[in-house]
Amino acid sequence: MTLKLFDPMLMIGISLAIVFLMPIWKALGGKKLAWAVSVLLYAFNTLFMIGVAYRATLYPEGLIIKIGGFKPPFGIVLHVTFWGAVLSTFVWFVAFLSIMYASTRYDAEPADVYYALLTLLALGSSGMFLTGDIFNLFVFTEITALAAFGLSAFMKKKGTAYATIKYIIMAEVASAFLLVAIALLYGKLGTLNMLDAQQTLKTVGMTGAMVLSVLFFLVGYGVEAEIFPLNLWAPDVYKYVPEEVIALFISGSSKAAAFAWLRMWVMVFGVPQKMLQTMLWIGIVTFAFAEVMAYSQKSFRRALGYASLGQAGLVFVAISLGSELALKAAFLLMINHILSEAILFYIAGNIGEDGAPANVRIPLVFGFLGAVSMPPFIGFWGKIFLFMALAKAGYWVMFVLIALFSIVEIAYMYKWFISLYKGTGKMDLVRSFSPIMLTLVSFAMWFMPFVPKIMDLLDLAIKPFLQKGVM
Amino acid sequence: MRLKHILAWVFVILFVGVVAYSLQTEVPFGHDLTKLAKYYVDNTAKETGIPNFVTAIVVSYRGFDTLGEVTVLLLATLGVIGILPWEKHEKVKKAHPVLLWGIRIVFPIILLVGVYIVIHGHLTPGGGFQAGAVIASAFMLYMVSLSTHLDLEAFAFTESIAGTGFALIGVAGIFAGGAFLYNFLPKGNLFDLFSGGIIPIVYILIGLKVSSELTEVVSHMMKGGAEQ
Amino acid sequence: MTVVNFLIYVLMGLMVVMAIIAAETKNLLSAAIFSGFISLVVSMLFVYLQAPDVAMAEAAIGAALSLAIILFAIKRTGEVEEK
Amino acid sequence: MMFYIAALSLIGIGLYVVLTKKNLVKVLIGISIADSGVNLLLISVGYLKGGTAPILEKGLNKPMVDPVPQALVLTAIVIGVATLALAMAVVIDVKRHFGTVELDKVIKMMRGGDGSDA
Repeated sequence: MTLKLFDPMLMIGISLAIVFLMPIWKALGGKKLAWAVSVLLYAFNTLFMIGVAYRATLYPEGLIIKIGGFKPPFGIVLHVTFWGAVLSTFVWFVAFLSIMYASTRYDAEPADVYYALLTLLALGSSGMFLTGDIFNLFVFTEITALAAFGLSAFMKKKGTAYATIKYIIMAEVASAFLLVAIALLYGKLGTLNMLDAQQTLKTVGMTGAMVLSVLFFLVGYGVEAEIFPLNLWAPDVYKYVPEEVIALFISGSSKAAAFAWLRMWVMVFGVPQKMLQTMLWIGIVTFAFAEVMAYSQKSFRRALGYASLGQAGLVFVAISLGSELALKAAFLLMINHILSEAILFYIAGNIGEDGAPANVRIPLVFGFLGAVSMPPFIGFWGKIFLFMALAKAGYWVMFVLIALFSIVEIAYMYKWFISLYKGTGKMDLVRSFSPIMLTLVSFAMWFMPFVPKIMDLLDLAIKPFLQKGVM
Repeated sequence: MRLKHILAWVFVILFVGVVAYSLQTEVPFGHDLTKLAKYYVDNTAKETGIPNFVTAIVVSYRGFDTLGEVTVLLLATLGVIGILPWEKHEKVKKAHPVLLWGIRIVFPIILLVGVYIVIHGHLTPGGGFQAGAVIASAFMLYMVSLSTHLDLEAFAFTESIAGTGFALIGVAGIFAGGAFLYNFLPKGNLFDLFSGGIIPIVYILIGLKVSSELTEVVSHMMKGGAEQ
Repeated sequence: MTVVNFLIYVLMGLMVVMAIIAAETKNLLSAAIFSGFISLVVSMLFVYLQAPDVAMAEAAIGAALSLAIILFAIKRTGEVEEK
Repeated sequence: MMFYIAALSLIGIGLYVVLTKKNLVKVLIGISIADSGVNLLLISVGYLKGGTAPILEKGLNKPMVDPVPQALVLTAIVIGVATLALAMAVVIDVKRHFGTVELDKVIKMMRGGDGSDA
């Protein structure tokens, strides 16, 4: 009975009300109150989403929340699976860390607007993880995208303006493609509900219009999921935009777009075999391109940006493969990517005259280990699962290519690690809270596959897929 | 014409041809209603109690989308305020008397039209968005012709109250009927002005929110961030 | 083909021609005005396609407000495209 | 059919502008044209031959066109103007920093070591 209280709509409604009231918070207590309200909200939402994730495990096909009380497919529904809820928890957690970190940032003015944008970015990506309606997914994509544009241009510097306008143009074209894809899908299937579309598509089959629709969905989500060649905006954004925002981009908009692609590709379209090869190659090219580019970078943040694209490519390969092992790999790689890159970006923002800060060396080591998917990081299991999945499906060429470029990744990461480890700088005590917290979480995560009871978590994430093809 | 242009045209023509062909063969223009549309056409009047089905879908069946949409507008406002902050207030120029009198006559009429559109949003074409845009354009006309500034804080508060009202009506639905945005008010008679439960209320809130947000956006586009 | 149908086809042709002119002209001001006209024609087509709600929204938002926003931006960034 | 072609042509021309033009304002005008095209496409998909507007009238009982795409397009139009405004604000910011809105010049300035971590 009490579990019923963990209604994700409650979280979304309350968060929206609090964001809408931002001018009032500011009038009442200045930007301090705006900050405090946001911190409380993020902490509350993180805990709340853990509850939602637990509740979602009780439903084999995922928890379906009707909005407005209309039965699907006629009303909008939220379709909460364990996977989506876990990623959404991470978004709010990283948002919490980011806003703690941002409390020492005095150049972000007007501050209440900054906090509102951070909240809406987290909320938008959270909605993308939870919704079960294709057009609603589009609306949340736009919320996420606009919040990302606003945050990305917020510092009003030369670099941010330049990086943001490229991002905006690409994302806008992508959103036009998304709408065309929705028009094709709606015209053909006559529904916007994901579960219903999945069922209808089984009777219709992958006709020409549906193939076009898949391609346009790929373009639409590819920009934010950072798929080559739609990811060319990303390195500049990752270089110029403040690190706490980047941490939120990685855990929020980029993962949400990848998850949206997962929902469309695996759940709605059911991994169409005739397009599988193409998708895999797109992922491999993304990975290879990113690693080669990262190798030749002179700025650490740009290198990290490209490394992050590489990770996105791996996740894309895993999702597109769409088998049980591959999806497990995708789940682990996503979490690994969120944790490790966020740690590294938090630290990269504090590299000053004396080099990297010396008081956060342990998080630094952890971040680098995570970035190359080495133990003790769950990405290690993710990569193992991915290799197993590729071998099982018989894609040996891709197996070798991924292994090869992983070595490239280890090579340049090692180079950066050596030069950063020598640093003698110092990180603000308040700021170092964020990477340390993430390190603790990632250390705890490492034990996940060792403890049988917790290992089930991975199965829980995959179970709805095995039973009903639902993500 | 350079090669790039020719390639771009070829790409565009291919795009148009392929998509138009597959659409026409699989979803011919003027085709029968889809499953969703049939349901809405048959049941909307019964389930929501209002005759304008588009409004019913926008506010009731897909009300959550609309909440997201006003959030998108809020984001545009926040982004524009963040990127083009409004720092100094310029001196107000004295407007030409013709403009002064013209705007005094036109401004209330446009406002009235906007109010009419939003109040009848559930009966006739139009509603919160259209009215919001009309009202915002009235304010824009006011600012452009008198080259003056409006008190943006008042707009920010209106928008904030209206948005919060929308979200809280949604949350109230969870407790009243077990679903977000559940229509918990009596639906009244079809075609009456006071009918449709929460739908007219929500649409008026949307109208307030959209109009104040668009006004804020436009005024920041006009003057914001000018002095740096 | 009835008169209305004929007029609709003429409107659509006009719309595409205006789009091409907007794409190729060097003067941003006229490109913006043409894009406003396109929105207006599209809203007329919406009326033909039995979508009065959308027609109102497109005319008020797409034609008027978008155009205003583009014009304010052009006023602040310069009128002529260089290449 | 003609409606599909017209709508897709608008999208195509918008894409052409994005692909070939360097002026940022022009590119955004192109995107706004493409947005109009997308809206027209969605409405055309929901059209029913001989249907009336989806608004019930007393004593009138004729088939109606599909109301769903109309609701979607209402949302899409508002989202379009929101993104356009935000994008234009960023373009104004670009103008303030670089003194130009030609993308190739801006890129050249950034590459020229001018915009290190400024």
